Amino acid sequence: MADEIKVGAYICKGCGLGERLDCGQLATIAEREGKANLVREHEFLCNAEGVAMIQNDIDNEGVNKVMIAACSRRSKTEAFNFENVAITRANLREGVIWVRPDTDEARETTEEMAADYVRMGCAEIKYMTLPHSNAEAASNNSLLVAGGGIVGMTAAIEAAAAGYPVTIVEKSSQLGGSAAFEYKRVPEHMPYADPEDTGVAEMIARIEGDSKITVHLNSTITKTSGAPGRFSADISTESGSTTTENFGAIIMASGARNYDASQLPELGYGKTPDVVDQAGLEKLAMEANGGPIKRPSDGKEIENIVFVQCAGQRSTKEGHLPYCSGHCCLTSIKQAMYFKDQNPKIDTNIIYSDLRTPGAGGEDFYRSGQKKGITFTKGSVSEVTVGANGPEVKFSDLILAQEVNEKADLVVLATGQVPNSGVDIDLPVTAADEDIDLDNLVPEVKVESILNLTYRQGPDLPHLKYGFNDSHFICFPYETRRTGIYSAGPVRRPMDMAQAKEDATGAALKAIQALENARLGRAAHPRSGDLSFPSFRKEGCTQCKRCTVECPFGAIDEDKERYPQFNESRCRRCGTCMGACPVRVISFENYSVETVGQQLKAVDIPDEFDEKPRILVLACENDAYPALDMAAQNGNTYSAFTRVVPVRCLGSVNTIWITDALNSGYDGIILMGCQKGENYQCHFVKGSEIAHVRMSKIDDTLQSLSLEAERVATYEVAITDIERAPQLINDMAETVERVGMSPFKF
Amino acid sequence: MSDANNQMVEQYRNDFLREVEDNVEEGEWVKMCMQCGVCSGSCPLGPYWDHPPQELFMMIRAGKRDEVLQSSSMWMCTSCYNCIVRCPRELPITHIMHGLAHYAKRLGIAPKNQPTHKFSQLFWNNLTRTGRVNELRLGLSLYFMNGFGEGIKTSLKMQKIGLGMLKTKRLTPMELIGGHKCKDARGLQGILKKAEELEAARIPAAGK
Amino acid sequence: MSDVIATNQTILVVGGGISGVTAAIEAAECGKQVILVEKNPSLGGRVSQLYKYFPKLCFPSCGMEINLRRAKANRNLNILTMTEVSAVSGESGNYSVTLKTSPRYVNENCTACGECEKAVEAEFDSEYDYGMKKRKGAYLPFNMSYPQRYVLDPKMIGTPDADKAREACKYDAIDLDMQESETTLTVGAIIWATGWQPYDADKIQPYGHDRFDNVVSSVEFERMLDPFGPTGGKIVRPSDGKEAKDVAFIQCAGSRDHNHLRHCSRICCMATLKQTTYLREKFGDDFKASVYYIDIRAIDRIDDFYQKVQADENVTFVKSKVASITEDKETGNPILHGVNTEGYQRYSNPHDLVVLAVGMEPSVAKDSFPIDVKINDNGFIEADEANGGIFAAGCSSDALDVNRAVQSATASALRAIQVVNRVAGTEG
Amino acid sequence: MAKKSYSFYPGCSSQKAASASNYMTSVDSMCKTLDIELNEIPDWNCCSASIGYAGGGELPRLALSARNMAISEQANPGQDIVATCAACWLATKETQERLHDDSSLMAETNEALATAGLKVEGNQKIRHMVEVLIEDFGYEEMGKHVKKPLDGLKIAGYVGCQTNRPFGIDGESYENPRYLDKLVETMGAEPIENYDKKVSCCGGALAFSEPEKSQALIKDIIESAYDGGADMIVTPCPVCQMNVEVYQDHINQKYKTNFKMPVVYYSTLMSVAYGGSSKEAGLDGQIIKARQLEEIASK
Repeated sequence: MADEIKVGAYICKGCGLGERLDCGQLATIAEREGKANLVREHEFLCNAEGVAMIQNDIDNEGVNKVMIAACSRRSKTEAFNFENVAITRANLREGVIWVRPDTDEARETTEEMAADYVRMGCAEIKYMTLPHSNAEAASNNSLLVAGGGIVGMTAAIEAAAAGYPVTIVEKSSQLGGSAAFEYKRVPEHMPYADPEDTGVAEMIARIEGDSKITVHLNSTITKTSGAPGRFSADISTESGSTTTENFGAIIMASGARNYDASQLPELGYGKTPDVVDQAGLEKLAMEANGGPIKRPSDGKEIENIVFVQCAGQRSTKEGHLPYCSGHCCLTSIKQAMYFKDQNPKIDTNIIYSDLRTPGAGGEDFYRSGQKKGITFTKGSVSEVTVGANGPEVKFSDLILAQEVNEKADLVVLATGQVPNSGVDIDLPVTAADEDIDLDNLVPEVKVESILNLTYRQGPDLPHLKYGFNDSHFICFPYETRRTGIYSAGPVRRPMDMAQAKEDATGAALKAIQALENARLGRAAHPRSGDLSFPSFRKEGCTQCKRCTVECPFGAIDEDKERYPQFNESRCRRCGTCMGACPVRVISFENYSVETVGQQLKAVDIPDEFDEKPRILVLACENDAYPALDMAAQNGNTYSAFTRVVPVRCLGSVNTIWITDALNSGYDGIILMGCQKGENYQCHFVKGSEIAHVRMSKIDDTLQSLSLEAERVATYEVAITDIERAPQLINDMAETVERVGMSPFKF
Repeated sequence: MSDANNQMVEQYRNDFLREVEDNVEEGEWVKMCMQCGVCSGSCPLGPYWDHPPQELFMMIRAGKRDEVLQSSSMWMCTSCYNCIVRCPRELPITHIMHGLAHYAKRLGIAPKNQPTHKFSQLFWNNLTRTGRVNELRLGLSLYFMNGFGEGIKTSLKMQKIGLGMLKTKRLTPMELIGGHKCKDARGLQGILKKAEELEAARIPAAGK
Repeated sequence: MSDVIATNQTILVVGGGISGVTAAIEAAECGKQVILVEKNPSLGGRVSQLYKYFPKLCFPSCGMEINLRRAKANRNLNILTMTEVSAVSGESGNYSVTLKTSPRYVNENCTACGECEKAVEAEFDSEYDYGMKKRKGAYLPFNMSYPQRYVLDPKMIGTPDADKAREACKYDAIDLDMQESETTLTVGAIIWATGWQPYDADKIQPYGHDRFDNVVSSVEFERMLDPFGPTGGKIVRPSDGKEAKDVAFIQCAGSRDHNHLRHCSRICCMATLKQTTYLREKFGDDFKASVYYIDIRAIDRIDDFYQKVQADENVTFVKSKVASITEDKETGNPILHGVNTEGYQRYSNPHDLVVLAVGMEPSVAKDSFPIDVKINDNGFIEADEANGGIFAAGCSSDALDVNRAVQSATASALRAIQVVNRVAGTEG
Repeated sequence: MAKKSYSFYPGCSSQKAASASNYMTSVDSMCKTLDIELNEIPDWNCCSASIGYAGGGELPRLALSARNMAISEQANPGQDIVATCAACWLATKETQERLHDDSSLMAETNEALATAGLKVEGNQKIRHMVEVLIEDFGYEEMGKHVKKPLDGLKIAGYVGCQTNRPFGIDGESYENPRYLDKLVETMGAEPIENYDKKVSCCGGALAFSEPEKSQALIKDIIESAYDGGADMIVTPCPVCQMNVEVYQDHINQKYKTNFKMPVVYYSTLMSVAYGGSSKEAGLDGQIIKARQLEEIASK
């Protein structure tokens, strides 16, 4: 199919294009300059008849590349969705007539604008080829689950129920994780009034009875390589025996451990056995098993007990946890009920600063706790001391504004969760084996990797904050930076048991989706369904490693000869590698240095004295480009000298485009990417950031050409910058007017 | 708990809370308060409360028995019911205030010279005498509740109002002799006596 | 709609908000046949009416753009707008569903060129702006509307305006004879994602949302920040259009309250903390925010957002459920009355504007579900065996923030896939 | 409309030559027009008006209302109990609620009543006269009988507390009930819109024990009526009426105001609008004369 190229160019006259533009002229340009093999105009291209016309040319005229000059690529996408042909769109509506005033004096420049977009479309399509399906595409459909706690078990059960084989690797000698050491759980069903059975035994039974689920106890994952659809993992037992198995996708459910309460001497932990953390209380409750709970020091039946919420949490103090662990309020209420249900005469006082029992169940459970006579005191605890008859809690009651020293038989510290998130790969590699401080986290003795990935960029999932390997997407919580590997449960974010199960089920879905995508060589979010993947010209490669280092998804390894090794199904098709490559050997079939480069060249650059500058805008297709579309939709206008090229991500912008553009006489260049930094909005995580770094070095190029620095500008543009984006363009137009035309026009 | 008065209370133990639950009208609701304070902000005489309702509830849980029962606060309740209709936890606050006041009175530790305390008692005595309120007697007894001298002053102050009421036939001297009453006042008193006995049996501290 | 093919291996998703859209796309990207129905003219749901998300302060339309791209690219996904489920019968793996589609009066020919909008005069309250703004009788619900197709207000049909609209359209896209249509489909599993609605602030009588101009709800406040919204992106007082630089936020407005919603709506605390940052964004250091709260529920990792706002000395926190609001007749200032329960101080504080952090109420009333599922006292769907092949996603399952709603939706997609895979017998 | 009969609980203040006797007068004439028959509960007793609690515990106080209910059940079976006094209505309604919620209280109460040979079931509906007017007649019906519309009168509808909270009138809000305004309109007068002290407390019984504190509240109630341009205040509650009317001199002395705001009952307005004489309307019972009403009445 690729052998004989036949480009069909279609020019729409609808939506006022016919009135505003000389479409006949555009057709001629497509034919003469664009070298389109077949050119047609149509009154209303997106209607059934217009679409049928194009389909007919594909079926009967052998058209295999389609250039549609009509509205934005974001409009009428379904209508112009032809299979088995390469398609591009020249944006004459949102890109031209809607951003230009309908006046006689504007007519000429508007016409030129349209003409250029037709030229650009024809140029791009010539260099686009339809992606072939991928040779490496593999389709192992079993899942690897790291961790056999509630989260891991849930993920396994749910995935198996959908028909996918699952292997659980659990470090300890039993399934159930921390939940196995809890007496009861917070209720998950109405009326949300009483603690209920943890359900752990039930889950274990179900797993043992499920032929689709394999369990490795006392085992860890000592090596993980490959990519979605073809992961290979070494599973090693304590005894040292190792088996190697293949998987399609991975769920990281390594959970969390209890914060080390001995960090809190001021709260009496370690000074007396009668100060315990929540895990310690669960142990006592299990021992009592429904009978009276005895206090550790002397076995006395406990008559009154104080719970200290947020112990070592929500605090910026050295060694404390800066975050809230999300479950502790509910857990303390549950634990107070252990006492109240056994003997209502026992006094239970929960000292809190903000009681956090969200949702429908949460508030009902809080009310139930009050009904059972649990006392809730808004206060802040300063110290727990050891008195003659037991611990004493010093706190200030914030309601009664008084200092109190309450005697108790037992004190429970609601300490938080610390994620088992493995190695923080963003820290200097050398640090990995030493004591490290993950943003105020408790220093680790030794951080053990969970997955032991052989990835060039490190053995585990990147951390986001406080050691949790979460993604930073609100709309896409499962977007980890390692395609096909999904974290779930408290390793991803602090959470209670009910939420962890929901999270595990969601992660299982994503894992299944990842291996289904891999089977077809399809990209995952956000370029879902994209079949293209990067390839490189080995002979040209200088092994500079920029691509392997900069890939936001760790998709590229290095082979034995130190050449980049692309793992297609880890790749998200952002093109950051392509932008990184100094020798421009990396390309996608449908997106390459050429497909964009040729567009830049195709633009007609008028003679310096025509006073018709050219401003190139490279706009992120996810945010900046839609913002410009919507600006048009709302009647904002911008300079007729603008030529906008959508890019997959600013990270894919290769500086050669900039230098070429400057050399060929463009007067101004604007790069529009997404917000970078801590609250990044770049859908490829690092793309925008990397682009900004690259562009910070463009000044040298400008100087070497003795061009003014302000001719090139890089901005963070949000999809809502509907007024700002056109303004930035007009600002550049003014700048160009100020500094004058580029001398590089030929 | 017969010596409920001189009982030592350990802070933040629930002894007093339980005492309130057992002995105070609607007392079992006290534990349901979540300290939002909407009651305290809704009271028309709010500024005059030493301890507004929500604070009283916290004090009860903290075991501050004497401070609560000897407080004049709950005697400030005008029975406007603002707190009840706004309470997010559906506590019958008005009734709890009445209940606490009554319980304090019962234990004999309510503030002696608290005017509403006195008036409330006068009102009760007045109505139980004949079964119906005798407004003139009630008025006069009220004026004189702080002694004779005070009474004359107040009477003079109220004279104009009294005359107005007389003129408009909304008050009659006849009330002093006889006046309105239930025919079966005895029967009513019997009922009340029985009711008090039954309540006393339930609430040990009664009869004070 | 006749062209919709569905079998007992098809998954029906009810509701085109972020939960429904997520569930539908995630399932479709696993290769399943999915039908997504939305009762409004556009996908997007509640989040499309928000200015920013907490805690990142990023824009909902950003995620929507990606989701729309995924939807457009996916041939397994069939989207029906202005469509509601009127009846469901059958059992897990074999449901018969009746869908009712209201007339849009605009067909696929529409290019969203906007000529019809220019032609008509009739204006109606904009649902998108909670009635704070008018829109034309022929309209695109909002900038990111999908399908990107106009819609005619039924109230306009039969008026001369309707004919003007038709005449203005060059593409025969306007069909005034469109009728309500009904169709019955077979599906294997159903994901129920009908989401939430803001609790009616008028019902919280002591706060006088129905009596005082300068008392607005949190969702109305969000609309103010939209450059295309009712105030053009300015934070102003409805009464006199003056900038509102001293703003009070009242938490639990309708939540955690036996007189209104008994449950905690979870999002309101974070939403308020977020909205205090809007004030700084607009007024720099020249603003005052007062948050009246019972408990600040900035749950889990994002508690640090709360810590950040606490550190802002222009923001004060008062532990108090405001008792009542009165209006200063001269200034139009709302005056908040109540007691700070931390140490008992009374206040009567005037502010420029009051924002009621209204709670989340399930969109579908407890008694009007067309499906037979277990619903808890708060009106949310309980996960229960008895629900068969019907699974709740997002805020129809509980009061959730966007992040959790998406998790819930993704999970529900797997549960639905379990059913259809069982039916297919393919087992993966 | 056919005659309607109710079991009537007048309450202490409505008795002859008592503080709200004028209320009773106007109610009688209003009922005549609407063909309402009020069958007084024989030998009824005081309800203790949510103030007797110092002396009376929960059970004795419940017993008071229970006795009235018991007698009503005997004497006027099948009829709703109607009270004109807010406190009477509230106390009785609360008793009914409490007894139904708590079977042991019900048992104890009956044990006490038994000493006088009485038994309570508490199944008669307990209603305020205003409820009867709105629900059994409705504004339209009430309007039909208007002979002398109260043209040109501006009236502040002061609802107060106990007819409004905690039970209130069906379909009305606690913060801004509209029924008095609608009634005023129905009688041809003009209600004061957003009268913001509409549901504020007058101090109730504490007007006696805490005069200064209460009069401060009362002052605001009257002031805000003046601000709204009211000629007079109308109320459904005897305690409100008395407190707001009789202390105006004291308030004038203390606050240097010169209030002279008539305070009447809804029934006063209706009686006059229905063509009743000043006497029938109980206008002679006004300490602060409602001249405008007298004029209309004498027309």
